[in-house]
Amino acid sequence: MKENNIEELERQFQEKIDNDIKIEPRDWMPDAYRDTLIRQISQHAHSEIVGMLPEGNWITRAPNLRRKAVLLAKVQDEAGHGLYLYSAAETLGADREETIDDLHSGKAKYSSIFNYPTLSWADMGAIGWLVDGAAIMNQVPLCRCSYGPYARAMVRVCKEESFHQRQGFEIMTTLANGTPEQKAMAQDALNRFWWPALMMFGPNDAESKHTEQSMRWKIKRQTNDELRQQFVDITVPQAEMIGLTIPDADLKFNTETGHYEFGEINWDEFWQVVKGNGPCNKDRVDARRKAKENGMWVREAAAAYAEKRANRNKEKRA
Amino acid sequence: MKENNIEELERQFQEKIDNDIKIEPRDWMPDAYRDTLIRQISQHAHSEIVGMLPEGNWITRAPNLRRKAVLLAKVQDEAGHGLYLYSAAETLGADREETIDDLHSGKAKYSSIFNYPTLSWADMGAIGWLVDGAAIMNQVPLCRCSYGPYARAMVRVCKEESFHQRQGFEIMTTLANGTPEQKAMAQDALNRFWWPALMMFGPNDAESKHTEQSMRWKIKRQTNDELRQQFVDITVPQAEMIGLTIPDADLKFNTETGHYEFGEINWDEFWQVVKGNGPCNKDRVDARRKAKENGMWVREAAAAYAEKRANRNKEKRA
Amino acid sequence: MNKNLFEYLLRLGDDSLIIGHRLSEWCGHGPILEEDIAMTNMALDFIGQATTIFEYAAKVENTGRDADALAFLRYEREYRNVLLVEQPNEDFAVTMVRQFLFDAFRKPLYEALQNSSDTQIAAIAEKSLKETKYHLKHSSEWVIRLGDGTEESHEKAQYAVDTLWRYTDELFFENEVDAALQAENVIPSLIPIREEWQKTVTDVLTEATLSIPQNGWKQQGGRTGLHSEHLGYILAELQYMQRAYPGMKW
Amino acid sequence: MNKNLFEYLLRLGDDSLIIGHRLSEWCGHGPILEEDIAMTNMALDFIGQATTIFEYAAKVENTGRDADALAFLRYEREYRNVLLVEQPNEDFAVTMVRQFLFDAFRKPLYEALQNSSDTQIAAIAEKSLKETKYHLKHSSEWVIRLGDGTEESHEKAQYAVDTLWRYTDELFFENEVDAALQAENVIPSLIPIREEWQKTVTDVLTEATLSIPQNGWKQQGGRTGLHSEHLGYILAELQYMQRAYPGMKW
Repeated sequence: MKENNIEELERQFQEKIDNDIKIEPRDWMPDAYRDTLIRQISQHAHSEIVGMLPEGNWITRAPNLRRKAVLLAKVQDEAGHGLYLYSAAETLGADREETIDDLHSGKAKYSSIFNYPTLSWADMGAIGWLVDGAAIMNQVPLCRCSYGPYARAMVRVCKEESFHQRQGFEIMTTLANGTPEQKAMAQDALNRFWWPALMMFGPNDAESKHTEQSMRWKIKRQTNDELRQQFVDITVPQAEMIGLTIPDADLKFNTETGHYEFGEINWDEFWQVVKGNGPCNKDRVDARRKAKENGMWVREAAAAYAEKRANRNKEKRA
Repeated sequence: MKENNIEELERQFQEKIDNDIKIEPRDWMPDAYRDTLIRQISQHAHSEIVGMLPEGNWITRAPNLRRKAVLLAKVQDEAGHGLYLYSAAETLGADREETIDDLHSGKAKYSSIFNYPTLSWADMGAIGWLVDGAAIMNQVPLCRCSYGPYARAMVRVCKEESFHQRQGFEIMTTLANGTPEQKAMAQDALNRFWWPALMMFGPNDAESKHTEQSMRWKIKRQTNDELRQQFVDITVPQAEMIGLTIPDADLKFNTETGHYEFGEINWDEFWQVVKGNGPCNKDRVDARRKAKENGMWVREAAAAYAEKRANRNKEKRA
Repeated sequence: MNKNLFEYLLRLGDDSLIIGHRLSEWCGHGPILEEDIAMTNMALDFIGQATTIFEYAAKVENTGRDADALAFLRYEREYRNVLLVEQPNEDFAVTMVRQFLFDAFRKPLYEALQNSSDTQIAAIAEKSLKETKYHLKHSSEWVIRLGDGTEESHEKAQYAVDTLWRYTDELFFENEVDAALQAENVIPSLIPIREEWQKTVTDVLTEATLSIPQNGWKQQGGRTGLHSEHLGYILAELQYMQRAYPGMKW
Repeated sequence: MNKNLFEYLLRLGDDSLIIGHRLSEWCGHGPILEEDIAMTNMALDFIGQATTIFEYAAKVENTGRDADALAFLRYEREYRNVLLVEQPNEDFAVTMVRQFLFDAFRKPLYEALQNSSDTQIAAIAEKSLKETKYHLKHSSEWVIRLGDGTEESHEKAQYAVDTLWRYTDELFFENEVDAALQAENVIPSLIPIREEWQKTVTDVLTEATLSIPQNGWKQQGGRTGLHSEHLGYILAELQYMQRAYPGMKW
């Protein structure tokens, strides 16, 4: 009887999804759906927060006032995205602090791209153009994700990300049209971020274990390889337009398919970085852990004060 | 009888001093002599150690390789002077760590000049030229100080200081003969360090409470005002030689006395800095205190290891 | 050019630029995510203020230097910010107390500058006042929370007040520049502004159960370009790109 | 010019320059006065080595750039030091372990370079070897003291070893530059040098009661100019004067 009941709930659930009716926090959902979403949303939230660090690294050294302001605004947006996303995960019953502790313990992942260092100002351009570009590619379909709060968060995030992407491309354009030093800086940033950006779409479809189920649940709406191909098709002409060279000797346009064919991704590097061996994994997690530890007394003070205040108000009312 | 005995010892002691016979650690000496010397020598040691900070501030930013090396060597010499001087104080029964704690608690003083910030590369020149110059003026007579270990330490210190003084003057000469920016930098450093350098000789003789007794004991061999006048007489022509202007509208050469007359020192500033209100007093003492606190575990480890090793050797021998 | 006006604009602009720089150092390292956002937001406001102020200063100077040249290409001795704003972040208490002491000055200053006879300054003040009020509210609340929070936070907040107090007198520095501009009603007298600052600070510190340090010898120098040893390191970072790649557009 | 030789000299010179810079940051802040002196002295040795090496490199390059231009006026991507030497000081354990891991490499390297077919390099190696032996002795002794000292110092030393281990593989980085120079007997093969390094490190860490990390994925990049985020900040300070006052003599 109970068995039957769950089956029925699952059927109704899938029916809603198939009919593009959003799942909302109070609706019944399968545990696996909930868990997958929590994992995916918190991973996304962590990426926003960890993603503040490589860009934060250039705020104090931004080359002029306008770029400094734009970069500050961008990093602030990322923190904001982190907030919405943690909230979205909370609607599924995840505890924000526990989620964050999972990041610090290495249990939870975040986008591996942020384990690469930002070594020049041009990296601010490359990150905006390529990393935010790839993120949007991943996220636009999520605006139609089956889980309501996530889908709505994504609408807002995507709007801001596409703004960031344009800003990044504008930085690259300025550099590519600048002095030889600036152009070299831009090309170097492209060289370093191109392949990691392609890796942002995750393993090839054949290797991707979650894809099928996630597609059925409409948590994911396109496969890794589809999204990666879209990214390449859009980005290569942009690079050409500003006179930069994609660092891939195998890259060529296939006139029959209308797509760019590109070289083999270094999956060994990908997995090494995922496993924690990237250039900055340790620095990134240490920085976040330290922020939490050093901020402990501040959070305690805020809590203690809030309690005192509540008590005083109670006394006043009494 | 005991009274008589002490009187006799004091007579013999003063006789030695009058005959320029050095007092050595095991010799009898009046408590006041010992205390005065401990105070003076540790103050001097502290000055060397605290004096590392304003110059250390420019090591990572020294403008070329040669200047960086010379500055490192100089600061290292200062640490070395600190070491000899703490050792000289130890011959009088002072404990090095206690002495250092007195510095951190604010009980012990150090030369107030180091409470001024080093704001440009030219300050490395000004400190060498003026501060080491004034220090030498103070210290050369101490090579004939009545207390043997101090006098001998001073011989070595003075030799190195005079090297430093020449290096400092060379920096200033280079800057004064350099571009307008460099000359301005040199003049600015002179403007900022001139008066504090004059203050290094201490209060006017009329205000100086220890002078008379110290002169009788040959711990001090010239008065503050005498030394200050010597410094001015030597330094003013040096400034003129390299085309810099002493920041003193009242400065003029008295052809009758053969001395430079100079303006009124701002004694209010002097006492404020002595009292702890100089621009960097807090930073300097904090830096030294932190070095001691952060180094605690290192010293404990060294001690623990030395003990283990001693025990192991004992076991081996047994 | 009006040298006094130019000098005064550098003071305003440098205060904003340098406190913005310090706040931005927290980016990604704040004690709570919400506070990371708030500090980054304040940094952004200050960089925005600095930009507008330097743009006007560049116009007043009229020698071809633009706002970026003023922000990035002066030597240390040419910066005019108060010492308070260049003091290191140390911890969140020092950062927030520094912010509070500064905001409590900036708010009445901008209020008064709204009536400047110089319409550009009046416009800048009016535009900046809204965000300044928010900054002051935010930093006051934190000072109260930290002071009246736990024993540990109280101690840290009191240490911050005691350490930074010596730099507050300089907020009210005046010299012939001020006298000249006051005579033209470009800027207000600092006397009522100091009174309001004193009142705000007394009220907030009292509510925060923090004690107000006795007046002692006060540090100054920033307004005449004599800084602490900290500014040199700020400039090494701030100016790096402009210095290493001279004359390029970004 | 001999491009390979020039490149190799930059590696040697940059390693010395950057580790010297890091050591010099301790100046005035060491845990014991004697150690303040020792670290400053080592910094001085390294700056001295960098000077001699860059002077020779300038001669090899022969384009008019002098040693100072090489030390102070390259862009970040042109520095060739290993990542190890640019890692932050953090605490005395990290500093000394970093020093030890580097010294244990430098000693056999200089020993071998004494036999270089390039007489200048042979002379530099011979001159530097004496101080390098002293450095290695000093840093080894500290690693042992800290490892076998108190529980706290052991933990800190082990943390330092674990953290820095990932950067040690790069000490033995070789590419076509090395192959070409090895063919001319300018530089030695790194195989026996690595063996000696391994032996020294094993012996000292064992005596220090510290465990040797398992080989994992190793970091590299410095030798080809791909650094960590730390180098940019080092350069902002290191280059400040040369960048802010271009072309001046000091």
